[in-house]
Amino acid sequence: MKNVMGIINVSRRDELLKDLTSLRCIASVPFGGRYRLIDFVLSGMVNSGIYNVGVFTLNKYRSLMDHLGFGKEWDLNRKRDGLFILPPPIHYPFGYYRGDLQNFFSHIDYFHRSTQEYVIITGSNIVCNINFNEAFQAHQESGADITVLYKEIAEQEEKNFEQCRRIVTGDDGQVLDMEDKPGRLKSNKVLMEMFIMKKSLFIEIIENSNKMEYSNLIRDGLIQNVNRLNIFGFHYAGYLGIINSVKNFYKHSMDLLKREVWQELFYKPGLIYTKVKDEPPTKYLEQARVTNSLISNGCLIEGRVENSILSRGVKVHRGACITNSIVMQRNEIGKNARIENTILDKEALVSEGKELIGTPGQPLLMGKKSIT
Amino acid sequence: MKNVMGIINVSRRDELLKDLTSLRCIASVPFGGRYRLIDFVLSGMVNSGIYNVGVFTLNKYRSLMDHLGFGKEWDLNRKRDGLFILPPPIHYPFGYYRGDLQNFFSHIDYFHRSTQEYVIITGSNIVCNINFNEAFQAHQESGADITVLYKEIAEQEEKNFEQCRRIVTGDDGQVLDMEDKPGRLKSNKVLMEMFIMKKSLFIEIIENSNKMEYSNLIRDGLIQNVNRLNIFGFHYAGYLGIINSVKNFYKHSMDLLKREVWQELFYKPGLIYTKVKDEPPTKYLEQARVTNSLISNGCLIEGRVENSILSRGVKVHRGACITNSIVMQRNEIGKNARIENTILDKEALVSEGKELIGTPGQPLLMGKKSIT
Amino acid sequence: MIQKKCVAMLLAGGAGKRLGILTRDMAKPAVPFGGKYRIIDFTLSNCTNSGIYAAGVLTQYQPLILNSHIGTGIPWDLDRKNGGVSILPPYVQQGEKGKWYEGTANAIFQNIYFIERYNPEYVLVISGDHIYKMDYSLMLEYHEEKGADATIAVIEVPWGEANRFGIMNTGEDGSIIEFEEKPSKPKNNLASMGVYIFTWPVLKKYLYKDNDNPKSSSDFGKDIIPLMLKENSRLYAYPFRGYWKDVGTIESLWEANMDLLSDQPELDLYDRNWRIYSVNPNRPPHFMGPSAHVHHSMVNEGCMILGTIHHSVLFTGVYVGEGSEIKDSIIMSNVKIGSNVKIERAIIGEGAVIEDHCQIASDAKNPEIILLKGEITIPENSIVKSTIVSLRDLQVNREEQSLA
Amino acid sequence: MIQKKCVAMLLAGGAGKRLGILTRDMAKPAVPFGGKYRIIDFTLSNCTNSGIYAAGVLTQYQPLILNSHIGTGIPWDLDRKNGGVSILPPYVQQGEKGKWYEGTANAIFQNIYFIERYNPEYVLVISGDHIYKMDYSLMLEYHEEKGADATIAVIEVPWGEANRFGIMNTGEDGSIIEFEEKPSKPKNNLASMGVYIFTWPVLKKYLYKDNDNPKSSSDFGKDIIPLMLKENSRLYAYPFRGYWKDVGTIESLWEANMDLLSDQPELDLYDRNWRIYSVNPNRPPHFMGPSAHVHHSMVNEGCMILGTIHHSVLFTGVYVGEGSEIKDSIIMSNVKIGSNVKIERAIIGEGAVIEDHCQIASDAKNPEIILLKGEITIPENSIVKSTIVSLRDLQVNREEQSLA
Repeated sequence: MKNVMGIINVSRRDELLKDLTSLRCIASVPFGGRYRLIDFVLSGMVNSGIYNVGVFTLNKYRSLMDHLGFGKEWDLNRKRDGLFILPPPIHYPFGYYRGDLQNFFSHIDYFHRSTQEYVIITGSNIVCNINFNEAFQAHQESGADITVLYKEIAEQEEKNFEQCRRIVTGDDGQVLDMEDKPGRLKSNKVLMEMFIMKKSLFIEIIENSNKMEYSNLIRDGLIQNVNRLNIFGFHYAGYLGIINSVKNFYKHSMDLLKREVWQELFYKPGLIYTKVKDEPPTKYLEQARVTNSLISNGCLIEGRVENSILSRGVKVHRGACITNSIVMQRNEIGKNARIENTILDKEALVSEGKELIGTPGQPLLMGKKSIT
Repeated sequence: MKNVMGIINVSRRDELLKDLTSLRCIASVPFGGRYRLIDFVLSGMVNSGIYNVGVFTLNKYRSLMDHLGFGKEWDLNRKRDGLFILPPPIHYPFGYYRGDLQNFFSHIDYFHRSTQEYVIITGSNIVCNINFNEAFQAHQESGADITVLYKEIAEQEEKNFEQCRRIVTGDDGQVLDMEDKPGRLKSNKVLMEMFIMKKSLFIEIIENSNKMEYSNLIRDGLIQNVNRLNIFGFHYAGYLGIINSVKNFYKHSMDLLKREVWQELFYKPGLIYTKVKDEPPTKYLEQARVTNSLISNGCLIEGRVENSILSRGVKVHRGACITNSIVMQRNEIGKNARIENTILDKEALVSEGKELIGTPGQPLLMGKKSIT
Repeated sequence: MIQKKCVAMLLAGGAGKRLGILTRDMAKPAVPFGGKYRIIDFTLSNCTNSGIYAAGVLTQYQPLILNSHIGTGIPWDLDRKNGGVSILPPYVQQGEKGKWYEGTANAIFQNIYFIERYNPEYVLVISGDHIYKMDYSLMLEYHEEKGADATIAVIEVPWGEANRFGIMNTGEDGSIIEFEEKPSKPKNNLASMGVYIFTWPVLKKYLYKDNDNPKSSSDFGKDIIPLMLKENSRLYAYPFRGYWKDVGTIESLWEANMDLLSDQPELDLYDRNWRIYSVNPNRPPHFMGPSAHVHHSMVNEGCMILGTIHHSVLFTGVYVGEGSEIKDSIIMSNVKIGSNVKIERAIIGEGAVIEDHCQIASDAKNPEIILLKGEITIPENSIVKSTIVSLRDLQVNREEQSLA
Repeated sequence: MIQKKCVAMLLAGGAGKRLGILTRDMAKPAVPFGGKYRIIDFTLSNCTNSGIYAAGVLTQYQPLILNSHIGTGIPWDLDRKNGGVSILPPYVQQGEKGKWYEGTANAIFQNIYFIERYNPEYVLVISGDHIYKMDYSLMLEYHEEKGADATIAVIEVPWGEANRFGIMNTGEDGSIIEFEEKPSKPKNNLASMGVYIFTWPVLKKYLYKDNDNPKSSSDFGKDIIPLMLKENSRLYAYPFRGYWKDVGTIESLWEANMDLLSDQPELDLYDRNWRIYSVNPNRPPHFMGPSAHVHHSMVNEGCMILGTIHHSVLFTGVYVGEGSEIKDSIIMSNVKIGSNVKIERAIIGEGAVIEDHCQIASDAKNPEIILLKGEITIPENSIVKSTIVSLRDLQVNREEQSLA
């Protein structure tokens, strides 16, 4: 895959995750205990042998920059190619932002300068462990102009993909229809927002759109071209989450507590990399009682944890009880506190005896650094 | 100086440098062949033993980020403390930006979190080679609330400091008056925009200003407090340039061609660090004729260069003649071209036989990637 | 090279023979410890936490793992433009044959040129194979206050054990009057921790003296310190309070791991102001299965636990199957333990595979710690009662059982 | 450890005796070259430019400068999560005495375990002390196409000089029929460049064979290749065109530097597609004074030139005073040259100081390259006509003059 460059397009629709994205962009939302959402597609690219990755950001990207650094953890701290974080070059005139194609256009130099012949463009909120080699090979063999990745979902999964675009493909794999807003197409094929094409075609789409004042890659670059270009679908069979609501954030998080999901998503076909921290192993004290949970390093656990995910450095004091919850970094849960169906953002403090109770359908979301 | 944190405040007044700052902030304007303006104060801090430096930026800071990286060249790639680049956290509501104190306020956490007791705040466009130890010692001995650094300039230097604020000090060193806009005070004491104070006082100024809707550190934080606080001046005796016009950019650049300025500014008391590039040594071919010039690495010189500064990777073809000019990175000067009193921004191409002629008082400024 | 006030020299060449197979492929300072660390992480972290940013690590025995662990010192923030950490293997000089390091003092002697590059006032000499947290900058202050030629850190040991240590007999002002190596009748219970600060010109003089003495074993404890005492150098003892352990034997290594598991351990790994740094593996949070039961234990990333863990230390990526019980044990990285396995008082080497229904526990009458070689597979239903160094041992073990 | 197709092993233990004082404190691959580089930069850059990201550097002789130069390989982009560059000094194994590397093949033999970690198909064996730019990936393709056991890169040398090299006699398909070390009557002019690609299992077999032979000198050229030929292994010659130089003597080192100075040198350092990487010093642009006159020369950062430089290479931070003339010389880092000094056909070592009015040039009748030790001060008005290794030599030199 030396001949492919990766583009991660950090979506602006971050209002979807409410408080989780009030101070950060969607790409840097914590997920799975120690990761950020972007880690999954980024590690997939690196594991596929892609060594030139551009991350296009728009706003609230400080925590993302801090997380990615110079790409050392992904082995992308390279002299040639490597990792590029590409924020809008100049602030847009008074909030006038037309869409992702405009942002690509403002960095068109980056595409010209890169030596790779192909691009893979993906979103930043896609939870999966993917090796792109198979899709890339399919792209080359089909002779398609564009290959889009999709997943056929089972009926019981529909709820997790409510906000996702659907596509219709023909028997030969050709994409016949693609919806702009979810709801029009009755299809179980979910568009993953991962596209493979020649860099020259991608540049053409960007430059044309700029001339026409079009602005959105999927709507104006792809959907409008469904009949003009040869667009093929490639079916991705692995575990998939597209995080675009607090509800499906919670659901996909809870999926990690299925042993087979944990084993697939974090290990196969490659490892998921993330920024490391100097945390010691987690320590279980006398009274600890932890079952069916995912526990990151640096925790000190004296209480009960059940069906929950703990990020790094969480303290659970004696008698505290955490069930069906997601507890992010450096939270401290006081004695005898009770946390149920709750998402606790970073560095919150829950005092002794306090109760935070949500419902499985409507988990309680507590903001960063909240004190209760 | 372990007990001091450094703050570099990247000014927004970048219109002053015209085309040189059309795509970059003032801190990352190339200077002295291979440096950027910020290198001088940043290296000064590091050479003084300051290991926690925050760079507050506002816009057009991509090239600055790229230049600073994680601070490796300044030995600031540290696990604790180190280099922090602090852009505005959220885009200001439709361009409403009130001043630097607002930006400091939005990162007030950074100040609280830092363990140092003192701060040194400086601008980013100050060319000097300074060790802050002496000023810091003076600050502690005087018992001042704030120490401001200034320089007494000779009459013939006046032209280079036209845009700079002046101060008046008493015999004991106390600052009696400080002007907001240049012109009011008849004094040869130029304010360097370098301040030392306790971090607690700095936080107080920031927080008060926020309450009062004040916005500018010098105007609202210092000048308004000249009578309330104990402000002392510390005289800096070394070479100084405050770059705030194309004219004085040119003049201070030309100063580097004085041997004693070169020796002081780049070597004493410490080295100036910058991002390194993998350029070979410069090669002088048969026809080269280079006098009184500053030549960076990676140049290939076949022509004549006189009283000029060449950045890295410049090619000077046979018969070309460069006089009294500043030629930035990766320019190519075609055969028999003539460049006089000109500032050529990066990656420009001057074709064979072309002439670019400015005057010493009004140097010609050619933009980045221009082709002539 | 900019002058450094104090340079640290870490002795990391030890073969650690008494650690048996644990040190077959790596030097003692590289032996894994505490679920995530290697032993040398403690001294390296002490250096950086004490503000000592110039260090030489003297290697000789099986250095590959140590070298790749240390690299340029990034995990310990010791990648510095000036100073940082340098690995110092033995080498060949012009016109000479190569010389291996013949003793601790000889190792320093051969690297005088390295120390001189920093032109330091003081040199800190420490062993890379002790477990403790210590602020060397306080000891350095003490050394300067006393105007000492050498300062030796000492720790109070139980009187009954004093005969196992190098004991310092001190005057009221802390000056060392006498040094006795493993005295049969100790006059004092202040044991040397093997942490020395020397005033560099003085040490240099004694290194040359020692080198000129063909009978010397060139050891700090046996030769340099006694000689300095004899010649009335100013030697002081610096009293240290806190946790300190030489993990030179299987038993002490096991004990030191177990020490971490009490609710309030003397050695606190969770203090954010004195972090122990190490290379961080990139593995997912560990997974506690529905039937997991873990207490009094430390568990690192990437583990999947379906069984019961009591009072044990689990390194990265360990799998423990259902119905298995692990007690008082140390399980190193990437060990796979099947279902219904019992392990007690054992150290299981990296990458070992223990199939279902195995029992690894020594007889009550013979309570040695069982050591299991890494990268070995113990087949189903095996009963292991003593240390397994190779698959042949397993055979022997099994035959003994069938005979019994 | 992820599998690597090809691992590079750089032999960097050479003492480089014929380079005299230049290699007193550093191994030959660490000798400065070309105004900015060290010799090993060329092979390390070749590796990274050829896409070979796993390399071992075998060191033994005076490795400190080499080690701190290479670090974790950041300048060559060889700091990799998997692979990257590892420095491999000799070491002690459990229960054994330490063994120094006894020959090039023995050095590889002692590091078989290192190579096996990558489980490679091929191993590239190269010397860290040759100057050339070569795409090893093309040679690897050739090796695979031929299905060779070993491929040796060869370069055409003038027939008259063929007797100074190891000469390959090849068949029409490039297969090697015969190898002659310095043949008195060469049948061919294809000289071995000391660049080998081996199919790893085959090499491993021969390394063991060689190790079992107590009479072997364990050298690739003298032992391994002849043995493979004898046993009918598939050996091929890979023809290389371009610049290649073994800088084993003062003369060849000087020549290789001078080769860079022609207007169109065979070895192009300015090609952005095949960069030679090195550690970058952080020094200001060099300063050409009003009276400077420089041509046919290379000058690095931090220099201040007030005199005349003709056909010379100046490293970092050199000062040349007014009225001085430097010709056909190599001036290493931080040399200070006063006013009205004349230097011709000389190599001036790092940090030397040459005071005003000195003359450093050999007699016309005796045109050897003068070598001047680093960190030495040549007093005013000295006349130096031959190599100066110590201040005593200078004395002798002066006495000779006064006698003359």
